[in-house]
Amino acid sequence: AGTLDEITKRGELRVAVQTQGPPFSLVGAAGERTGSSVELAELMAKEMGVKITFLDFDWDGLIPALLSGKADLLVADMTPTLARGMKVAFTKPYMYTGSTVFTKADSKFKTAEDCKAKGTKIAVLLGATGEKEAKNAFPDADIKSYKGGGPLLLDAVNNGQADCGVNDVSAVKGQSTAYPAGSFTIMPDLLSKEPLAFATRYDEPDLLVWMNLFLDQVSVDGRLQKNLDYWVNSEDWKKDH
Amino acid sequence: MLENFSFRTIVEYLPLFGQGLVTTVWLSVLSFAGALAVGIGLAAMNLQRGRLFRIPAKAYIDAVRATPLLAQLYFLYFGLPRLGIILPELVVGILALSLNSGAYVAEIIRAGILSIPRGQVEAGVASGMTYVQRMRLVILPQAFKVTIPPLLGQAIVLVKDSALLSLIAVAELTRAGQLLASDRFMPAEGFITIAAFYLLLYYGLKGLAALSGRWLGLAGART
Amino acid sequence: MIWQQLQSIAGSYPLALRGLGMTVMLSLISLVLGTLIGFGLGILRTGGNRLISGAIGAWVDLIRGTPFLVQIFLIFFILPELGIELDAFTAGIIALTNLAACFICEIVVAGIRSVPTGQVEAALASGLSRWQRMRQVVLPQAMRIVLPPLVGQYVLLIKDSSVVSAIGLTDLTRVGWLVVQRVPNGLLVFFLVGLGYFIVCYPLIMLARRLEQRMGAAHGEVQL
Amino acid sequence: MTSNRSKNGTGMIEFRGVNKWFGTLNVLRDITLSVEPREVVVVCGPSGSGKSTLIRCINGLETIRDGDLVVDGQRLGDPATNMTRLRTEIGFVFQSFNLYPHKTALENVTLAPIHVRKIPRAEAEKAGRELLAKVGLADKVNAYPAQLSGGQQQRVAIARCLGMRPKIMLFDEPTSALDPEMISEVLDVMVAVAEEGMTMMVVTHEMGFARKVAQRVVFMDAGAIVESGTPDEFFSHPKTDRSRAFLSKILRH
Amino acid sequence: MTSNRSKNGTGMIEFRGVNKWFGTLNVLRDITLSVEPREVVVVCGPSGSGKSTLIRCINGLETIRDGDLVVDGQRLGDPATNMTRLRTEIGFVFQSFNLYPHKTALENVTLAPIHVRKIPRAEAEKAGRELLAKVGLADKVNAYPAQLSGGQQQRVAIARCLGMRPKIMLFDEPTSALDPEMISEVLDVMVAVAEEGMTMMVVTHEMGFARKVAQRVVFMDAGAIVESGTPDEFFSHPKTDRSRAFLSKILRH
Ligand SMILES: Nc1ncnc2c1ncn2[C@@H]1O[C@H](COP(=O)(O)OP(=O)(O)OP(=O)(O)O)[C@@H](O)[C@H]1O
Ligand SMILES: Nc1ncnc2c1ncn2[C@@H]1O[C@H](COP(=O)(O)OP(=O)(O)OP(=O)(O)O)[C@@H](O)[C@H]1O
Ligand SMILES: [Mg+2]
Ligand SMILES: [Mg+2]
Repeated sequence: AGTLDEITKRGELRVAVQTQGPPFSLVGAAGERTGSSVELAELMAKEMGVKITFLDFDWDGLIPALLSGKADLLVADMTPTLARGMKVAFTKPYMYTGSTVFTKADSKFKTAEDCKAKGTKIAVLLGATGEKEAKNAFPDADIKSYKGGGPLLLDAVNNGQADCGVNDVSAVKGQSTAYPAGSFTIMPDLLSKEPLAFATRYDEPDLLVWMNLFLDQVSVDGRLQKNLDYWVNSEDWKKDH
Repeated sequence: MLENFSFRTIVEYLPLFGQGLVTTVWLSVLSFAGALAVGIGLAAMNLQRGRLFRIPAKAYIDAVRATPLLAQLYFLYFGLPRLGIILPELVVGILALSLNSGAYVAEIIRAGILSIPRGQVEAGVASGMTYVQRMRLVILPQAFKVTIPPLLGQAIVLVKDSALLSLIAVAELTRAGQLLASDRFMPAEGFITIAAFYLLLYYGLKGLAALSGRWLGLAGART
Repeated sequence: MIWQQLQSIAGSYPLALRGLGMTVMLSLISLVLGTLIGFGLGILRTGGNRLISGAIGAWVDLIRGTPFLVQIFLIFFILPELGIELDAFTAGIIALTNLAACFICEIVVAGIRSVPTGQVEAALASGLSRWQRMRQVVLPQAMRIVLPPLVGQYVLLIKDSSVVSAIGLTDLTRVGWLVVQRVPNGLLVFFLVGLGYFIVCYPLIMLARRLEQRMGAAHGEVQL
Repeated sequence: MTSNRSKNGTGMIEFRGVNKWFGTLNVLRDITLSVEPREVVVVCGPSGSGKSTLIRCINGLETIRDGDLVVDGQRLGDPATNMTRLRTEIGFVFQSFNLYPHKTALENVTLAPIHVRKIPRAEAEKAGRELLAKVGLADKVNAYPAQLSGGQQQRVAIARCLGMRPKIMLFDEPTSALDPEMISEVLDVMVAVAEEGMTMMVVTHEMGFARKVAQRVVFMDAGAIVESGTPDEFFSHPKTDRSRAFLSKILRH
Repeated sequence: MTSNRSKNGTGMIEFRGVNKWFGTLNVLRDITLSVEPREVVVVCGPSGSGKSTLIRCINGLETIRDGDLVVDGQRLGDPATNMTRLRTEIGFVFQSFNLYPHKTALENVTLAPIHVRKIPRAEAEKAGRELLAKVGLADKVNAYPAQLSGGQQQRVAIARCLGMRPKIMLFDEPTSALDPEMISEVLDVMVAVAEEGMTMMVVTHEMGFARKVAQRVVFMDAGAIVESGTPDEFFSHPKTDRSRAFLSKILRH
């Protein structure tokens, strides 16, 4: 029997998430778990006809949770790099985003070019693809890797601990809404274009096939676009959460 | 995770772990020196007769003991810039560890000084020594011996606590393990390796404690 | 802006209460279990058997010498490979209990060793059995030495419990992380988190101090 | 040199060629000594001569390396000997009293009878009160050790031993931690116990006590019994230089 | 009742109507006492009668509430009196020795001369060695206190006091923590010090010592001086019931 049979029998889909902040995965004021990825996962469970259980980990805990079988799949804004693909099975990308550079609005760093200066303090997220991109793009800069989610990058830049930050553009846009409008300058050009994908284990081929099928379906029938428009491409979600 | 445990990757990352270990060691050493300074100052305040010094020292010690290091670290890290003080992460980290451990060190030193029998103080008084002479010649050398083992215990705690600095972008030992987890998705390899390194440091410090105990035992015999 | 942020944080109070509840729950359960096991280990460690005593010593060293985070990971993620499947809460309790037991074991050992040998000899001379000596003579006296650091250890335990958020339990520290995503003011949020811990821990610190002061005073040492 | 009674083997306490080492230190050398039932033996000698070790061996607080030690007919170190049982037959009074500081005087006295002899609490307490009255402490029944003077503490310690109805009582310098005034109140109690016919071995330098109740004084030096005899013999005509030198020191002041 | 010398005010140590309380306990009651230069006074009395408190007041280890206490011409509690300086003139020997455990015998003796008297180290060490030789410990110069017997420790403590060349020496039960054999070696040193003409106050129950060197014995009870006189008067004809009862207890055994 495959993993899908197991999930059906169990009546429960176990999904590992990292609550790294809007727009992908967050906890609302009342403690409800929500976000773009979270809603997609809920949709998956609905299509499977089972209930969903979220397991909430730090970044450090996500992969062990999947590999040790605590979770069936992993839903986070994770870029499917080839190195990571050696360990877990990624679905096809369901959206593309990229790393962007942002600074405080009144900063002397106006363009990405300014940040190349030697000693510029650049905040990135530990282990995120932005960390790699920043190292490539700003070889002379002083790269600081933070742990604990995108909002802390914004806080670091806002407080002056870093001159600029590099992170996923959707995340930056979503998370900067917590500040008064116009607090940050988000540079228009992306450092890179990166896909986002879900992940599962290589010993669950049936689940992987099904998840790819699911992504095809929701992009064809527009449910994926609706989700992204609500969460990622606009600030509509702010009204409800 | 264990059946695919990859020693090869660990070896590949060993230089990184080495760097992390070195960073952990020297930042622990600096922080512990800071903690000693803070602790001695606080203990001195706490042993004064006047409330003027004693009450702030006690309040500080209690506040540090009752709150997690994480909160203290962030309090400094986010708080200092609001006062216009922007310091490198490493400095904030060492400061946080020093201020945190300093409170525990102060308690250890105070207990050490209070453990010296009253008769010793009286013998000093009776031979006409001043307060400073008594402290320097009679009390502190004896208190020193009593406090060495608990101080080394606190050093062990500090070394492990320094892992928290990875949160504010200090590249120490724990960070090296996390890199293995996030780049290669090999958390088991990463964590077990750092555990081994921390254990190494632990046994090092414990050996030092035993050694110092024997050394001090030789120098001044037991009472 | 601060005002707005405060309001937003205030809106999260149910979450904060849940986090506080989780912290207290985890600490309380592992504190009780850890104390019982720690006393057991401590008594065994001071008992005559070298093998048992050595094994306990090695285990205590292992736990004291490695980061708690790693211990939690091993219990939650590696034990399943040995066929022991645990949910996050149980794993957290086990890890915390084990940690507490090891530290308490050391405290108890120090307490037992502080009881003058004359006391044990007096009990021995009147024919009390090993367990009777422990229960009637040694432990009650060791308690005076043990209590203050024991309560101090509880404070450390409460603070260490935050590490279990790494395996998905929403405790007070975790709530801080969650809230900081919507209210990006680390200073304010972690100040409040610190305050939460302070409210739980401070009474215990006061208690430890009082016990310490009473230690000398109570039905004191035999005067020679 | 020791009494020839040690040969016939009917003694309550029988040392036969006992040796004991602490590491390389031979603390007891070839001890042969027999103590008859109802006999009171005083042991004296310079500090470090092995007096404490000698009497601590009798109730197994120290173990011996070779030779035989037979107490109340049971050989120590013999697997057949139940040490815990045997210890209930032997009372031991320490120099530093070693009262349980967390128990009242009465609780100190009744602890072992209740838990070891399994005597019902009410009965044990009644007996305990009587014993405390006997040592002159009827009014201190509920006092904690820290509330008692040294002499009072030592009397409680004696009552605690008597509470087990032992066949033998051992005393290790019972008065040397006491203020001069309190010494006599403890010695008085000890004299009373001796006069009731208890077998006693007493390490002490109180020569007045030795003169009054001891049948025999044993003088030790460097782990060996150097001299033994009646108090009169020993004090008036010490046979060896060492015992003479010792007596001159402790009797002079 | 106390000597009428206390009136003329030339004493080395002068108590005039001294009172002291611990909380509500009146530990010293109306003490009037004068000790002449080169006089040796023995203080005795039951435990808790205030003997230690009395002599601890003299070097300011305890402070008095009312009355005058004049030592070497300086009034204690007077702002003009430099207590630290005065203390260097007064040697104090404790019952429990209180040697510095982390210093050798020689270092114990030279510590205060070097740091308080500012005597050059070489000179202080020479003097220290001579003193240790004088108390019979020439071979223990480099031993730590833990390596010495009680009697040896107390002799080092006496040498430590002598090293400061004090005008007065105070002793608080210097032999009561010692084994009987070691008492005489310490008393011998004390006798030698007394015979060199030191002003001494000695709390002790060693009546042999009192007989030999004391000019006066002071008997205290419940914080007051009840009786004082020459040793002969005091031992042969104690005037009060209390002193008679006390003497009977400590001299009997
Ligand atoms: N546990 C021990 N380990 C090593 N040596 C010991 C031990 N106990 C006693 N000794 C040594 O054995 C010798 C005899 O000691 P013991 O206590 O029997 O002498 P003692 O005659 O009772 O002396 P005191 O009058 O001082 O009590 C001493 O030299 C002592 O240092
Ligand atoms: N620091 C103190 N606080 C309160 N009471 C004290 C203190 N020191 C001594 N006392 C009390 O004062 C009284 C006199 O004590 P002191 O030590 O002077 O007596 P002593 O004659 O030296 O007795 P001993 O022969 O036992 O040494 C005692 O009742 C004692 O309990
Ligand atoms: Mg002895
Ligand atoms: Mg006294």
